[in-house]
Amino acid sequence: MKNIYLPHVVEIVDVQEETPDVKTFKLKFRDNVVEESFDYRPGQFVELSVFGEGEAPFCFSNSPTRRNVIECSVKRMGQVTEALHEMDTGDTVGIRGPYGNGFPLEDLKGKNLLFVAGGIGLAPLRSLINYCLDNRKDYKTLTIVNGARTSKDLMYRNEYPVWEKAKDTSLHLTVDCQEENWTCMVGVVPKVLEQIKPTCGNSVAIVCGPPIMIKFTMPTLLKLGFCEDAIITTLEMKMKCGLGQCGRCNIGHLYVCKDGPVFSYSQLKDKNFQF
Amino acid sequence: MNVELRKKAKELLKTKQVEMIIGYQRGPDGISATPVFITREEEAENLIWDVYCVYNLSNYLKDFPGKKIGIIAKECDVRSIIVLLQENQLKRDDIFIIGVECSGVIAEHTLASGKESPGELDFDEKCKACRPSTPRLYDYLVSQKDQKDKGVLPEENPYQDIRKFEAKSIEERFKFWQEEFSRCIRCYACRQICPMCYCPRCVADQTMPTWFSRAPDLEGNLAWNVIRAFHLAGRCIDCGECERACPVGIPLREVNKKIEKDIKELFDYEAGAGVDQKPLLSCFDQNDPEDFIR
Amino acid sequence: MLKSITKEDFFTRVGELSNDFEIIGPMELPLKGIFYQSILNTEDLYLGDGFAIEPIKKFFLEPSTRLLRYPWKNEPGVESFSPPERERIAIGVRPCEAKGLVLLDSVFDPPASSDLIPNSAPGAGKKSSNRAGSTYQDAFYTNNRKRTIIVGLACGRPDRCCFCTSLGVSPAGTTGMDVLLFEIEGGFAIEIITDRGKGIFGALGKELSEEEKKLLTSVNNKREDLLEKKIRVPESMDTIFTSDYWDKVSRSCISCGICTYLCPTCHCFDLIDERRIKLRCYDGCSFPHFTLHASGENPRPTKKERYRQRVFHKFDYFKINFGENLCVGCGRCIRFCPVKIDIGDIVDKAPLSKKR
Amino acid sequence: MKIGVFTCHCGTNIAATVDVEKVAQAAAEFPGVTFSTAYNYMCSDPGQNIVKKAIKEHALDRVVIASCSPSLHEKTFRKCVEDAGINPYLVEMANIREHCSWVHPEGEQTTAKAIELVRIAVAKVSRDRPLEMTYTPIEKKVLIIGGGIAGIQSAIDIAFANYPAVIVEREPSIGGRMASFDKTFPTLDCAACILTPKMVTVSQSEHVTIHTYSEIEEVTGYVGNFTVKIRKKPRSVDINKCTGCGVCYGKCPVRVPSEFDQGLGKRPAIYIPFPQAVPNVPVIDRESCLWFTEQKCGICQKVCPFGAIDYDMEDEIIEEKFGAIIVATGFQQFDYSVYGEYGYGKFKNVITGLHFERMVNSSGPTGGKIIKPSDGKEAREVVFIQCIGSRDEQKGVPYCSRLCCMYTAKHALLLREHNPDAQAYVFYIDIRAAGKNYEEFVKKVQDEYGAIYLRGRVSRIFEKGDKLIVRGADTLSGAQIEIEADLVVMATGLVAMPDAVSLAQMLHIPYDQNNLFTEAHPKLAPVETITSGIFLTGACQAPKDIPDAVATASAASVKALGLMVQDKLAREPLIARVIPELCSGCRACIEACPFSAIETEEIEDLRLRRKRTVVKVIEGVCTGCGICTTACRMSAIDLEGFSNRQIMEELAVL
Amino acid sequence: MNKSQIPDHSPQKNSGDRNLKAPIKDFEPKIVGFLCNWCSYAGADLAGTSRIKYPPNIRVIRVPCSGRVNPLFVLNCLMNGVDGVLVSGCHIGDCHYSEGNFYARRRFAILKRLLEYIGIDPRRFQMAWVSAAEGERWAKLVGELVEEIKEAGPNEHFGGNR
Repeated sequence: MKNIYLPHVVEIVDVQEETPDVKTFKLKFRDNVVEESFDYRPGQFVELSVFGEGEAPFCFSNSPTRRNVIECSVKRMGQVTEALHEMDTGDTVGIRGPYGNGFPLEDLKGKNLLFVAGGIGLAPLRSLINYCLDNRKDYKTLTIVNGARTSKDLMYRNEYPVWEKAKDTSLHLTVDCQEENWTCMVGVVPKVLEQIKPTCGNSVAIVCGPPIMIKFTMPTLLKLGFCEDAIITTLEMKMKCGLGQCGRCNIGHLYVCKDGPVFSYSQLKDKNFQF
Repeated sequence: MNVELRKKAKELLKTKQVEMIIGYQRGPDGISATPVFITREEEAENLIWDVYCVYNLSNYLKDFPGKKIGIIAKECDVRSIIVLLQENQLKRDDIFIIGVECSGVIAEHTLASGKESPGELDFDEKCKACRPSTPRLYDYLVSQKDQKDKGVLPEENPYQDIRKFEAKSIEERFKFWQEEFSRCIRCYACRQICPMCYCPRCVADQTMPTWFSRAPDLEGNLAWNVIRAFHLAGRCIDCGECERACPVGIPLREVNKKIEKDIKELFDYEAGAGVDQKPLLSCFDQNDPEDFIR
Repeated sequence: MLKSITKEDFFTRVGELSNDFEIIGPMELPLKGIFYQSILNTEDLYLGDGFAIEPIKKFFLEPSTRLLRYPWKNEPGVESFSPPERERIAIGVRPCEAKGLVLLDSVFDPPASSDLIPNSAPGAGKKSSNRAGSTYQDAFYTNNRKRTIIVGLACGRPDRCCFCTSLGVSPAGTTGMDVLLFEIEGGFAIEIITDRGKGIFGALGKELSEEEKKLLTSVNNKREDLLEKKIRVPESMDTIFTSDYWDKVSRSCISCGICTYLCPTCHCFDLIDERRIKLRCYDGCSFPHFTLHASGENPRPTKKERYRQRVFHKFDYFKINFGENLCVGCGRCIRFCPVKIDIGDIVDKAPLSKKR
Repeated sequence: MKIGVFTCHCGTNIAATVDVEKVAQAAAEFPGVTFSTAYNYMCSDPGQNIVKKAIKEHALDRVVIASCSPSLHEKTFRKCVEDAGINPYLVEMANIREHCSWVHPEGEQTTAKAIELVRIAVAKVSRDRPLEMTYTPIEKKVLIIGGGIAGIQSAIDIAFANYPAVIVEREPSIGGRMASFDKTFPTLDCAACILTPKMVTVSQSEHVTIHTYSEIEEVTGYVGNFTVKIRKKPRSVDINKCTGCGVCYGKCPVRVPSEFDQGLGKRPAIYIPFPQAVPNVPVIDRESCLWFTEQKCGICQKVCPFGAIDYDMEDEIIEEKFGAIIVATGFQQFDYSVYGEYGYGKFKNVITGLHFERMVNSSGPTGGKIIKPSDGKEAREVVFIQCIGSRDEQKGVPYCSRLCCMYTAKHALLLREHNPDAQAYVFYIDIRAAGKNYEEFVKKVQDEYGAIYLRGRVSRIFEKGDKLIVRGADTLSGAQIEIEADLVVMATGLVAMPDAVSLAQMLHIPYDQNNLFTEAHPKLAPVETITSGIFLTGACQAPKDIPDAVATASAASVKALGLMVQDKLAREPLIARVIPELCSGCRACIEACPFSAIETEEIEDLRLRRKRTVVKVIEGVCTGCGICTTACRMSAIDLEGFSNRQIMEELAVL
Repeated sequence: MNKSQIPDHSPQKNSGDRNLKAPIKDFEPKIVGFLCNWCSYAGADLAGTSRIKYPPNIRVIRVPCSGRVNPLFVLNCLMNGVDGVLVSGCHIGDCHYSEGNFYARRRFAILKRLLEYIGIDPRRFQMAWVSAAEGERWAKLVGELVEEIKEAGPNEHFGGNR
């Protein structure tokens, strides 16, 4: 029987510094056969391991539709992420996965999509946004609201011109406080949403960001007329195994690593955000 | 004396001198005593103090930072409170110590043998190294007039067993501890129940660096048990809770006592002597022994 | 199939089997208690009334399992440890523990899913499927299960912490057993349950006489009555999730790992990279760091949330996912809790309000 | 991670016993190593260029140099990699010369050890963190504790460089011991003549503030940022109003023994210690003043034309900030009453050297006459006994006080000068006259001034009539000697001030078993203390004569000025660092830190969702010893450059 | 067997052969020395500059002060099969940081007795004061240590697994 903990060996082929504490790693499989067979959906994640240091879960930040490599964005936080930040092109790491449910791509078809991202929360959404752009005919308007603490903390800045130019797509950038030379919006994400007033008809809002942002964005979206099933989010939780076994990431009876990380608001509301 | 205890507890709660009283109540088995946390006056009726009150409740003080807590404490528990005060883990003003005179508590594991009355039960080992006494620090003392003479007799030589063990050959000693530690399952009950183990993150749980193996193998277990005892040097007041909590019966007190004996011999240091005492390993004497140094 | 066998014959047979099998069984260490160990001399095998401190779980979901190694060389790489192959017989396993293994099977050895890469993830937004547990088979656990024959021992003297009957386990239950032994005068009555069991003990002993059978049945019928402790296990605990009750019952908890480590069904673990080896070690929901994020955030910051998680996992979540309680009533967590927290009592007395 | 390993042949120093190429090859296989090479002399310019080039070409981010002891070239290579754009703290050295090639014979074992040492260094470097120098601001003012010659000289030097200095002197006047001396050896300049101009200079300097009759109350802070509380004792005379006219002390009815004259003369209750005192403002001795003892008199207040007398003056505490502190607290005489056999206190005619200094001084209590205090008659036969208290482990101090030989010789000379009929006898153990013109001086005293030097100890002194019988041995002749002397002068040793220990504790500077302050290094840092920013001068560190005191004063001033001229103080970043999440606030580290470099702070604990006290390192003070790291049970305090992770990684590859 | 040749055991290797060590005859102990930077490390340097020969069994870990040596370092060494551990600092009174060796002395007095108590050969953990001037003493010390630990034999209880 296969050892489910055995990761695939991947090589770091590029490292992009997104923000002062976030780096995006582009990873390429050593084994061509694996490369061929490896498939994932936006919203899923991998357990990325630095050999000898440990593993940590990271979502795919690039779309499976444009995949030469696997991209993961990593914020410097603890032991594994610190070790990852020390790494450079040519170094090898391990990945196992993909894990989790991913975004309900089929359910989103034919809908107006509102993407609400805060900080590194843009990572899984970037995967989905680019997936939607590559399957443009399946989706209606795309509205992207991306907030960060400061302009320095905005992720994937080279994508913005592309998104802005894409058909029926709008991008709204916001930072928490006014800065010099900042021409886009100012204010926290819920405030900005109230200003933009995105359409709620035939729409799905996909929210990803820090817990505090999610907490305050949900009521705003409900107020804007989004129904509970039409708000989906991906959750962060301490995960070790990614297999629904190690027992720490559950919210009620659901395991974030296996039954999530993508949940609808109605699911979470039922669970009272029970940890 | 339970009457006096309850009366005082009610008074403290009523006058809002404390927000909570940590004490003992009769356990579900009707014999042993378990911790109880009392916030309302009427609950004070559950408070007891007798030979079954084995636990060192000072371990719970860290759970209520900033709150005014009343705590029922016997001499050994008071010494751990003193160490906690020394180490700035408590504010003296935040705690109200209801001292109880103690002449020994029973060995809890003997309850399992079906014996129940105090006469049949052995006194806990820790009490044999302690003189029946009044706590050295308290805000209110509940005296135990009626039970005074039933107390345990202190051993003449509290470190007799340690010395006996020291006299064994190195191989024998290793074999003994290898066997004992091999049973350790690393449940960390010894740590969690210890009032002195308040580190925000124990070295056993740290990963940057990993100090020793977290696997329950010989190396990991030996390192854990040695460092646990070492980190208690000059701090362990021999309340014996670690040994009592250990589910697999490792004689942890024998390690603690060894250090206790050594620091007494080497540095004339006794843990929990007073609030102003300096921590053993953060001070030194010019004339500390160094015969072991080449 | 029920047979009787003398103690002598039984131990002789075990001695023979030890040539081909590793024998695991309870062993009594004076003053320390009873421990499941690898048995080298059959005389060491303890088949009395006492219970082992640690459950048999430790031979299946080991306290630490070496999963991977990263060879120390310039080119980093990773290799898998292959699970050991030697076949084993675990003797003296109690019905509650065997049931515990069956419960663990649903986590670590679930019915094989078609593949490891879910092509059709359950759609968010839809009603999620009822079975939310793991669908991944763990090679190490599965292998340990496969290579081990379970020879159970019916309980004759449950203590005041035992409450298995409240959870549908019988002191003479056969769930998860290949063979079950009943102590009878002069030896054992031996019930062969599976073919594997038959393979090792099938040729042994003589048929039980009708009289003996009757006697055994009457003894077995009384076994359940020996249990003093009976608790009411609610269908769902959903309604008291936010109750103050959890704060109250968890106050004296010291956040140690005794209850989880000694539990035959608790299976939370940690993955640790240590000295270039990836280990899987026990972990427990009672530890404060269990859910601590690298960012410092902790969804279960106090004993209240942690103890509630333990109770809910056992008596609510697992039931939703797998239809059973994740508790077999073995009483270990009660017996060994240093502050005498009684999970049975807590579940029994839970102030369930009417369904919402 | 891309580690480069550079192995040095060091000519044949390493290559003779270690197969350097093999080491380089082995290193190439270590995890993280992407480049490994060997070169003849790595520390040479071409060698360093190899390192720099490899860093650029192979995009190395960490470097291991396998060569000699880090004490030799760690700095060299830090600079080298910094030039190539790598943080200088991402380099480690494997000492394969001193610890390997030089101490082991040629052979496989030695090469194997060299490989291991490189492996350890590679492991360590993999856990190095980039570090930056830290900078702390500097308060541009120097505190000088003690206004004796050393303190005065320091103040003058600092003022000369246009930096402010503050002298705190306990006595009512600056001047210290030297003010009470008559002449100085070996040149016989008049002490007052050379000291007074300095006192005037310092008092008139716009850069120097003098707090006399003041003491240090509390010192906190650290180099560049000391905060000092100074207690100004009540002088009872308003220093701003007083003109020093002297009317008050002329009229004061009280007479008490004068401290300045060693009790040989008397002074009033309101007095200036000596005529040249700076400031020339009297002070009221409240112990003897009738106003204070009996609430009567008040004459001085009545006669003062300027209304300067203020009986209600109280202690005043002032707080000032300083960038550096110079300790110049001087010495006291050894209290030789322990030598009962010499009869000090019992026999009026047994006096100390300082008594003699006052006596021989023409403006002193005897007007320059050397007399017997018992009857005021001139002394003719004078016995000098050296090594009183010095070199006596039983009753005194073990060290040599260094100047007693010289001042005794001076006294012998002055004796003859003041009274050509007088005869000096000197009992000595050894003559220690190591100093410019010192030996010559002693010789001159013996040859030209007829002082009789007797090598031996005095066993007993007793009175016989109005004479003192001094009984001793001349070990050179082996004869028992008895001298009928008029006067016996004890050459008392120099010992630490009685409150030296409490001052040291206040300043967090170490002191030795004799309570003398300990310098940072006896040879290479003789005026520094281990507490940076605090310097020593004069006899508080060890007995010193005037030239040495002045020399160390200037040295200490230069050290202090070295701090003053910097805008910010650059500090090595190899210091302790607290990980607040791990800290319990138990303060074991604070207790253990020899430098008081740790303090508490309150943080918001995200995990516990409440405020909590933890410790923090005062970067300017920490010296990087790492003692705190082991005092900490929870490893919440770590040491940059020798961090727990670095050391554990080193151990992991052993 | 050279233990430095890294944790490269095959995945199949189980704990059964963990005590497989070289016969004592050819036993070359591995000793770890924690040396304070200012005295002992400099003393060892002096032994080098003076070309005083001593056995190559010691691996030096440089630390700023003996007071920096965490007992966990010592335990880590012993648990990983290192045969001997030496902590060496300045003589009392010579500490560069004035007090570090006092703390070390106290700490390791306790640790040493504790390790002995649990059955670890006292020869395996030793402490010494070596000054910067004592190159010869350093060389002699290492020589003696190596001999003593050879007598004590390999530290076979631990580290076979790693």
